[in-house]
Amino acid sequence: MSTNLETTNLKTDEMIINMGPQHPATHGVLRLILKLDGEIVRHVEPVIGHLHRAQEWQGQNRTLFQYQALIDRVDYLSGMFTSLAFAHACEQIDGCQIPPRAQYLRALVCEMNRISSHLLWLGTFLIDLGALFGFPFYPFREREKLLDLFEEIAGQRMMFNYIRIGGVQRDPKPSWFEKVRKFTAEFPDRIDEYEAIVTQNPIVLKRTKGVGILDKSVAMDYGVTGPSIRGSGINYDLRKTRPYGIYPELNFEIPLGQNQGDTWDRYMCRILEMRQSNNLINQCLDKMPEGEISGKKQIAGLRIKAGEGFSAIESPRGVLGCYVISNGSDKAYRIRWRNPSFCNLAVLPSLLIGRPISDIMAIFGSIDVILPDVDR
Amino acid sequence: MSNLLTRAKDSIYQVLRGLKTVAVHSLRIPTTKEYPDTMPPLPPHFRGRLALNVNPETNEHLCISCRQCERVCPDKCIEITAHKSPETNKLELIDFKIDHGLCMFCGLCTEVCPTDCIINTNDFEMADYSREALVYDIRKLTLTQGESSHYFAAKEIALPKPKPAKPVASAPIAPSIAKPVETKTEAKPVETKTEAKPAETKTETKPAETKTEAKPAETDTDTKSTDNESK
Amino acid sequence: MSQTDTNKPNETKEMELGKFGKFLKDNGIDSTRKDDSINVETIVISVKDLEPALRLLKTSSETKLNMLLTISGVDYTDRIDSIYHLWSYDHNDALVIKVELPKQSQANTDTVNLTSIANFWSAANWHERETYDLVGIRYLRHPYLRRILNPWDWEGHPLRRDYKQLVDALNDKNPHSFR
Amino acid sequence: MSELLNNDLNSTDLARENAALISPELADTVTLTSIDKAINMLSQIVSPIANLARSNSVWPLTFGTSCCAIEMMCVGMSAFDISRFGSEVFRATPRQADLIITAGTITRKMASALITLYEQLPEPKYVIAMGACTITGGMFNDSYSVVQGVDRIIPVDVYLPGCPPRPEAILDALLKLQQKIRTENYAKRRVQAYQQRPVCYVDYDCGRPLEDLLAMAMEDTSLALDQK
Repeated sequence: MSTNLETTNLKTDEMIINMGPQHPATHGVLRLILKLDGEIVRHVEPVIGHLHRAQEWQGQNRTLFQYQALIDRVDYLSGMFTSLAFAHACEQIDGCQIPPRAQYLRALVCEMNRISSHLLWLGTFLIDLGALFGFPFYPFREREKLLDLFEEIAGQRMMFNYIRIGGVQRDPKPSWFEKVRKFTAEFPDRIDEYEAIVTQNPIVLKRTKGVGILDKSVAMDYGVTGPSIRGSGINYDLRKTRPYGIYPELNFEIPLGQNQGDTWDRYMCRILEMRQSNNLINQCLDKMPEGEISGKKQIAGLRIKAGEGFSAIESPRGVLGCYVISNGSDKAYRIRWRNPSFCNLAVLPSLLIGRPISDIMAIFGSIDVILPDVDR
Repeated sequence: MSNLLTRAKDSIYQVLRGLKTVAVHSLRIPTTKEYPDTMPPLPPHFRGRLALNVNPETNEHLCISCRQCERVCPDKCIEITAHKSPETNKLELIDFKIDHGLCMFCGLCTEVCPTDCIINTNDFEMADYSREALVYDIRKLTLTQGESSHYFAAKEIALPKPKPAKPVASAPIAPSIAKPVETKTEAKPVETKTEAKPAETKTETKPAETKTEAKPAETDTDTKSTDNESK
Repeated sequence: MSQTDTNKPNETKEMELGKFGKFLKDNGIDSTRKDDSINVETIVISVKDLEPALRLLKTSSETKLNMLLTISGVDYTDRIDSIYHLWSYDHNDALVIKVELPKQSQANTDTVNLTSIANFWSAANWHERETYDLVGIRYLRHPYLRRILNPWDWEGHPLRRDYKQLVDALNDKNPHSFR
Repeated sequence: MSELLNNDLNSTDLARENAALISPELADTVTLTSIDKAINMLSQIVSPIANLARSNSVWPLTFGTSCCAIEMMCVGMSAFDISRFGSEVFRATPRQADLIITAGTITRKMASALITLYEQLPEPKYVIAMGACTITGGMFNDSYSVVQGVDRIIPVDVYLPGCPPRPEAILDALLKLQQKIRTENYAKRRVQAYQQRPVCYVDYDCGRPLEDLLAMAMEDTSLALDQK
């Protein structure tokens, strides 16, 4: 296969191909400048920034209360996580206490959001592999159910603005918990259906097995995190290694890649993570305590103490960090995002070089990059 | 060779397994929501188009021109025009504009509103052919009494207390239900006589000119307005 | 919306050396400890010590801080800080390293210079490019120091406190807008 | 016959209208000949049929930059099923599409790409500005890198507010666009093609509109002449 292509003596002229920024498979606006030798990629230069919306600059110019509403756009597929990272940083600087019910609600909505993000990844990944508008109907159907649940508590399908500094915004009704239970009860069957269609499909196996092998040392050198590095067999999940929130009280496993860290392993990691998240949702629902939902009053002139702090959480794409420097006023002095997609995308050239051009989208899809998360 | 055969067998089995799953799906209930025929069941806290409430009981405008929503809005998409009435020394609303093309539907304005006047409705069909049409003024924004009472019930907001009586020498203490309508000026009976406006455009009786010469209204305007509602 | 009127955060007092500060001192690199950022040791080192210190912290089996989370640049009006957040894949330690770059001492006030670490740490490559783009720290000996988020011939560094936005037909005020 | 005569009358009206529509610098290049009259007459007959066919097969381009693109994907999926309105064929290349749904923020770096895409669309072409970012800049309306409204670079037919709009709202905008297409006249649209071009061209590298660059160059040359 491709390895044979590498060793042939056939010489071709070098060709430079521009891929993007408008390309159906780049999940937005990534531009890749590829230098090709026949079919083989010799050099890759990712050009990012086509969606640079100045989120960090906005953080300096908006009050904290206003900025809370904006940060869902940093990573729109996992808005709960971006809100949570920001809220964590501000809470740790401020030292305010978060009520246990708010902690459990946060974990609950975050795990739901992890599932919805992975479902969208599953659909688009299969589109990248060539299952154009056939398979994606299935994961999107479940995603709609999750989005309806989010809409009921947060008010919108994607831009939640639900997790706030000090707690959460709204206490859901008991009927909402029942709906979540209904979803979690049937979701494992749905994952079985996806797996029946995809996991052992010979075409998918040909496209993914042994493709885009991410070496452990390379991954660590580039600071890759999330399912991408867990596919390579490194057990690094912030929920276990640096537990935050109520994760120490919950019981779950970290799925790891079984082979050498190829595209199929990363696919499998995410599938198994969805099952784990489903368990976590059930646990949160069982242990959900009663009580307050916010430890800080949500007013327009929301202030935190002066100080600086870096908080990181495990988002569906990896370590999502937020570095806040506060000077005690209602605006932050500097907000810096550490986005998992930005760091994971940096490893893309080393994965692509030496591969045929048809593998680009399979590899790019498997590291699950969201472009606003790259560009802010 | 046998290896190849077992692999082929396995592959065919896996493909058929997938096809079976797909085939079973065709027997299930369709998930498509027939949108233009049936409206989606939206939750009460859905953040759709912004609107201004009136008091569901007395039909008085709830906005007190405190400008908190204007200040908290991250997009600065709200513009309030108000003036201080020289007689009562209170702020009176002249115009309230929201640019829905600029709004990001974050719901912060509804959170800070002290009188629960500005709310997010369940309406999302706002597409229009020009950008200017997306700027809604107070006439387009204000809800009718029926809609307001619907949203007050759906969002489980406590019903507002009627505004305290204005310091009027002739009527020092009046029943609180009858009083609020006094903000409706005497221009109102004139309008109702001439055009017999429908109930939903009732708030048109609060434009700038009429507000400036606001005088404590008599009880007969009160009865007139209730007549208007019954029509 | 002016950025200059925001007050600077208070200067932090110095503390005695922590675990990593002592380790660096044993290896002949001086550092001063600042106020911790949420219970994480924060040290300030000089410009010339940056590269050996990071090399040591990454490779030494004692520390093994082999995960570079992020490089951030912060403009404090009179100086610019380049801040390195180091974590480890193997254990729970964390370290924040700051390098203070006064603006006045640089001959060219437009950018301040610092040594790049992208040559031995691939993760730093894009972070340094981004910090150069937005804050304007010129990382010397960087393999490919080019703007990454803004267009390649953008003028100015947007996260500087004195950055003035360019106003043209694409972002002037709309007459219909309230802003 | 009387109908034809009427059409003729209409076409002369149209010609008078069109004369006003043509921009002054192009006025001397355009002459309304008898061919135009014939086209006007024909379009009166053909337009209603063609419009009906066209409005029921609006093929969008898969142009999505950010959050709204996800909702645009949702609307193509099973729950909302845009194919009920004949728009299920999301085309990857502009040469085969009729409609750009500008789903997501357009930054200065992206503006030139959007203009290129718009120019590559074959006539008749339509644009739905979806979401607050593309209508006015939305929440990024003071940010240094965002184009404050996509109607500054390309003409927009339907504005769809929301952040992001619900998938049903996209269907609503599509229905409103279909209404607009049905009321169109082919001849009128042909003359208006001058106005349908991108409003201002943006230099790829510096992100400035070409008009500004030209003005700067003019200023430079005039200064140089003055010095002489």
